[in-house]
Amino acid sequence: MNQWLNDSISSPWREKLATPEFTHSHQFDDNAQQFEAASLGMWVFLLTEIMFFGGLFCGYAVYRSQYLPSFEAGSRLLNVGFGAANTAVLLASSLTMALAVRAAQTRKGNALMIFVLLTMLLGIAFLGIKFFFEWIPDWRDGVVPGLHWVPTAEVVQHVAGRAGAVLPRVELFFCFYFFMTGMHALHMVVGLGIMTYLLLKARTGALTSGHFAPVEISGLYWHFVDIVWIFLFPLLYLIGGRY
Amino acid sequence: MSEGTVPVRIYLTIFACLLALTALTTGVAFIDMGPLNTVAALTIAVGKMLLVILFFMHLRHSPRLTKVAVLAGFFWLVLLIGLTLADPLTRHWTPGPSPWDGTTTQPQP
Amino acid sequence: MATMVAEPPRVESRVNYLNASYGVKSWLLTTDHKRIALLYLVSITFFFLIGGIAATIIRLHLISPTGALVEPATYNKLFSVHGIIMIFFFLIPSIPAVLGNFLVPMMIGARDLAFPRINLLSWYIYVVGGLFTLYAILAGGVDTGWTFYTPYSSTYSNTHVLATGIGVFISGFSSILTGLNFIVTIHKMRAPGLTWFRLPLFIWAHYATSVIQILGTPVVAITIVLIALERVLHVGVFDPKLGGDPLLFQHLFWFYSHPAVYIMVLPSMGVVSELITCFSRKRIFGYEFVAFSSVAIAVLGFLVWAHHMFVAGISIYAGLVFSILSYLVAIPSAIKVFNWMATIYKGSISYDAPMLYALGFIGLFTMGGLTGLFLANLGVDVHIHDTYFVVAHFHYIMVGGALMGYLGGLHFWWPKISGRLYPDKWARFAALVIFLGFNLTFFPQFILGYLGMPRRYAVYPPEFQVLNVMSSAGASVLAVGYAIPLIYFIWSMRYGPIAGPNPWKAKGLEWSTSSPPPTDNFEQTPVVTEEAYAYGD
Amino acid sequence: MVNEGFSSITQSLNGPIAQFLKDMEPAGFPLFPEQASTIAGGVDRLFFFLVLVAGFFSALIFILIFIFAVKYRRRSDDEKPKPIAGSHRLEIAWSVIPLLITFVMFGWGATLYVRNSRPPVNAVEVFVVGKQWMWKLQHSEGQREIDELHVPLGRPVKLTMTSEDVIHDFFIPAFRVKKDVVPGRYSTIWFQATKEGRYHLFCAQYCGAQHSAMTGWVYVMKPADYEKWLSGGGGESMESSGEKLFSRFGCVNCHHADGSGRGPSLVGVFGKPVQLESGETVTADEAYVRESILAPNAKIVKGYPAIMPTFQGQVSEEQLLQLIAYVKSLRTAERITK
Repeated sequence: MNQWLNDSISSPWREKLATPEFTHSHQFDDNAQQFEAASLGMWVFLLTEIMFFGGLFCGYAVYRSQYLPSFEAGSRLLNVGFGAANTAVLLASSLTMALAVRAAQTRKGNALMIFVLLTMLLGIAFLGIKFFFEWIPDWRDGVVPGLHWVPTAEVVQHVAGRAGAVLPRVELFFCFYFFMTGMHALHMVVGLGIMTYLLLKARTGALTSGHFAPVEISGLYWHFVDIVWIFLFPLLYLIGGRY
Repeated sequence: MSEGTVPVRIYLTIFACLLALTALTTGVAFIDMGPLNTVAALTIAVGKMLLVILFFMHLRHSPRLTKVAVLAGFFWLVLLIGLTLADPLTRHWTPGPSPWDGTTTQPQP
Repeated sequence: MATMVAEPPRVESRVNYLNASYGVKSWLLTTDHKRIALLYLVSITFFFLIGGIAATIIRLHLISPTGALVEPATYNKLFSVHGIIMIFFFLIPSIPAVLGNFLVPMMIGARDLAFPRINLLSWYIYVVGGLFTLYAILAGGVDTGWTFYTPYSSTYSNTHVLATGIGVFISGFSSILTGLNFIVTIHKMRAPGLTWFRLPLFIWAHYATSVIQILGTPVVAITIVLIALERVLHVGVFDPKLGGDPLLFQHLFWFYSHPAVYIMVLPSMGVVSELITCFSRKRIFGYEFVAFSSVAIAVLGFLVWAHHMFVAGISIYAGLVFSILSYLVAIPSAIKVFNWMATIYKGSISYDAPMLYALGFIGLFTMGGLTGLFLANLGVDVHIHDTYFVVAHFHYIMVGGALMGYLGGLHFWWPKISGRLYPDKWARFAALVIFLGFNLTFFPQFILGYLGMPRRYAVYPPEFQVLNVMSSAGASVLAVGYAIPLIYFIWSMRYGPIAGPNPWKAKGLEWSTSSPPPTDNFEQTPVVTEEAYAYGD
Repeated sequence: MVNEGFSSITQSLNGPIAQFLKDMEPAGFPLFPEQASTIAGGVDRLFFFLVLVAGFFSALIFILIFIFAVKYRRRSDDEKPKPIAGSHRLEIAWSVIPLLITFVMFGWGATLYVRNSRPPVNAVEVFVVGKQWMWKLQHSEGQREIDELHVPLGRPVKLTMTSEDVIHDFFIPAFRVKKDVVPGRYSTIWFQATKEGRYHLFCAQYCGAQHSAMTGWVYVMKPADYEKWLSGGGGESMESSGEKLFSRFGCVNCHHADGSGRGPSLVGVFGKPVQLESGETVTADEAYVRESILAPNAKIVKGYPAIMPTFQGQVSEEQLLQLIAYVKSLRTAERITK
């Protein structure tokens, strides 16, 4: 078991990480150990995040299984076009993030800054589409539970037209829609903060001197947020039956 | 991570796959397949997730420990959702009377 | 004691983590895991006092069937405060954040945890969470019980549920970060030669605990967020009027809160394994079994939560599944107890105070665990659910188990932490008082429970009075028992005799360095060449 | 079968043990609860079995600690006991034996649980509504009570319970029955009293400020006395209250007995499967009738339009129960007037 769990960074990387420009923190023995610890730490944190969103997914699964028609009716009120477009935007930001990590690994300072900036812009684009093209129209339709739940006549008619759908349970769907997309957007905002930090740090050249762990683990976080959306998109927008 | 950096070409290919899968899952949602719609949507989502985890997050080249950790995370997620659903999905199930049940109760109509 | 007070013993002049720097700032901005452990020690002792005061008033109140002291509404706030403080702000951080923080790096031969600044952050998060909860208490209290059951907490209670919820939510992240730090540290920072099967069992126990902390805590965090949203926005996630299901809350809550019991008791088991081996001078019997039983408890502990809901209206099918899973988790606990017994068999047992706590732990935990079998039983649980039987059972686990282990560990490592010895006679006396007071407090509650006295009752039928008075009498003995160590620990910091690096002649890396240890723990990185607990050599 | 065997062994023990415990009690200081229902004996038998097992292992551990503590105490400071690494055989023994014992416990408990969760069909029906902080009960014959429950001796009684606000819990220690009373749904318990007398009724789920005052008494009466008590209250039966509500809320305008109305006929529906528009089939139980009144569109009967308005907020929990009692009584067509 020792052997099995202890396979770690292979020697080419170990050499690359042993750069003179960066000195590891006092508790570590070398740069490679620090890198491994940082990476494992982020993965463990992401496990926590999985379970955090997991609670919401669990609630969603329970209510969807009980109130399928209402959840399908709610789902069909969402705009699948914007959902799909946003998925593409977020996937693109993941690509630029991956390229940013690569730029840090290959010590290309300018490329790093450009890709981080692109990632941020795509992230902002995602939030913009979400806010202006989805949440604001939702507000106009009066389908924001708690804050503004006065569904318009069309919404009511749509719900009534779906066999088995009931307005209060469609409200429950929208509760989960806003909690899940809201919590996701909150994580995006945090991600943008991290990107800003990377950008400032990258200007000093600290991230392209061999110690690219901050970029790598920020990337892990960003990709995780992307993965959450990869599941939110079909669960919220698609499986209501668009046919 | 053993081969050093991943070539840009691979990142671009993965991105193209992800976009194609997004188009596919959106398209499939417009075809009536009954319960299979849900299955298809989730299968494609899992596929996309695997692409992101394995390539963008470099899990393919990560230490075995990281892979174990990721598996553990999904295992626990399945536990949470699966065991919770075990209750609401079976609330209408009443066990039938069994031969050793004695005579104090009668079967339900 | 009087003779010792006469002359404070000579202070060792060597630089250690305590005298490396001075001033409030050197403590509040420290990243040294040992100093952070002491910050935690002070803060959890403070919260223990608050929780203890609440418990004292509760027991005094229950002397009379009509309630001797307070209004029922106040009583409800008291037991809520007692539960919330004791669980979230004392028991969960107790061993991991104090002893674990101090010892995990030392036991594996590391200079510090992997992320020292995150470690300090986790303490600040804990303090902020604690302040929110204190605010809620001072502003008028909260009356939902520590379980926050909906729809009472989300709709009907008009007390400070929100502030308390925020406090618990925040403090959860402290627990997550501690667990994260431990996992990374144990994986990545072990000294050369320290393979997995040479690790002290304390480390195995903390590893298992950390797994629960990082995978369970976020679920209760999001659940509390849902309650807060429901309270503020009046949406109906758990409100039946909108189709919400109050039982979903219970599922999500117990998904964390049942394993949370193992966050409290697993580290305690780790401590007991250290104490038993040291004070009987024997290596542990069946090392692999004790080690893996910790992991098994952590994993199986996640599969049993709905045994808290057998009468709540879950499906019969789910009841059957969760009942049999609950029985499975009994097995690793039994394995541990039997292995400890086999360890002291033919040992050379000495009765220093820590060993008394360890033996007390084994006895009380056994009783707590065995009464758990009653509650996992579908047939009997229907009657004893939500009665004093449950109260007695979980106090046997949490106080008889977790707290005894914490005190045992504190006595064992106090010489390492402070560099001083405490008066052993007083310590043994206190251990005895606590053991007797504990049993007098909680054993009558088993009988009360089977008689049918429901928990959380401010007034009760008069025929239950005798047993309640016995319980209250025990509680006062228990309170005295807890006060004694507090006094002699404080006394020993100044007047205690110098301990030396290894007063118990114990094995383990933490005893190979000086007491108190230097800031970097070891003069040079130790190299491990032997199994854990090599007492025979 | 195994459980039957256990039961018969312990049955012979249960009576004497319970009796002995009762005899031992000082006045006004009970140590063991009254056994006053057919369920109680079974639960106590299992309880005694568990006490036996738990007692045996507790005693084993305590005695071993004591013996070891004395026998292997440190006699000199340089003692070096011989290390023992472990024994797989012992480990297997003390894992498998407890596992087998717990399986017995599980099987026995599960049998009781399943058996006790199935009410007999001929039970006396009582309906319970919990609210902060009182129990409102109504017998199907119409007699109402608050915080008191009168039941006949020797006849099974089934309670159908719901809550107006938070979760409560209906707990009668002497009968060994307990169940959470959850808002928005119906939970049931049943029992058959075996001893005349007055027994505690508790709310066992924390429900707010006066939780500990949400208590009451259960009176077990001779069947004849019970009949007399029932007829004493006057009032109308739940069915006829429900019938009146049925016309007051205008249900009768659409739900004609012969099926000619805009809504489906309710005659002979209760307890039978219902075909839904969505293709599913559900059983028309209490929960279904309740949902159909409060959220009519959730389950549309096949062949009928979704035109029924919701009655959420207009009909109280008690009225719902009365309507259900009425729908239940509609076995044949002549019950519906108009």
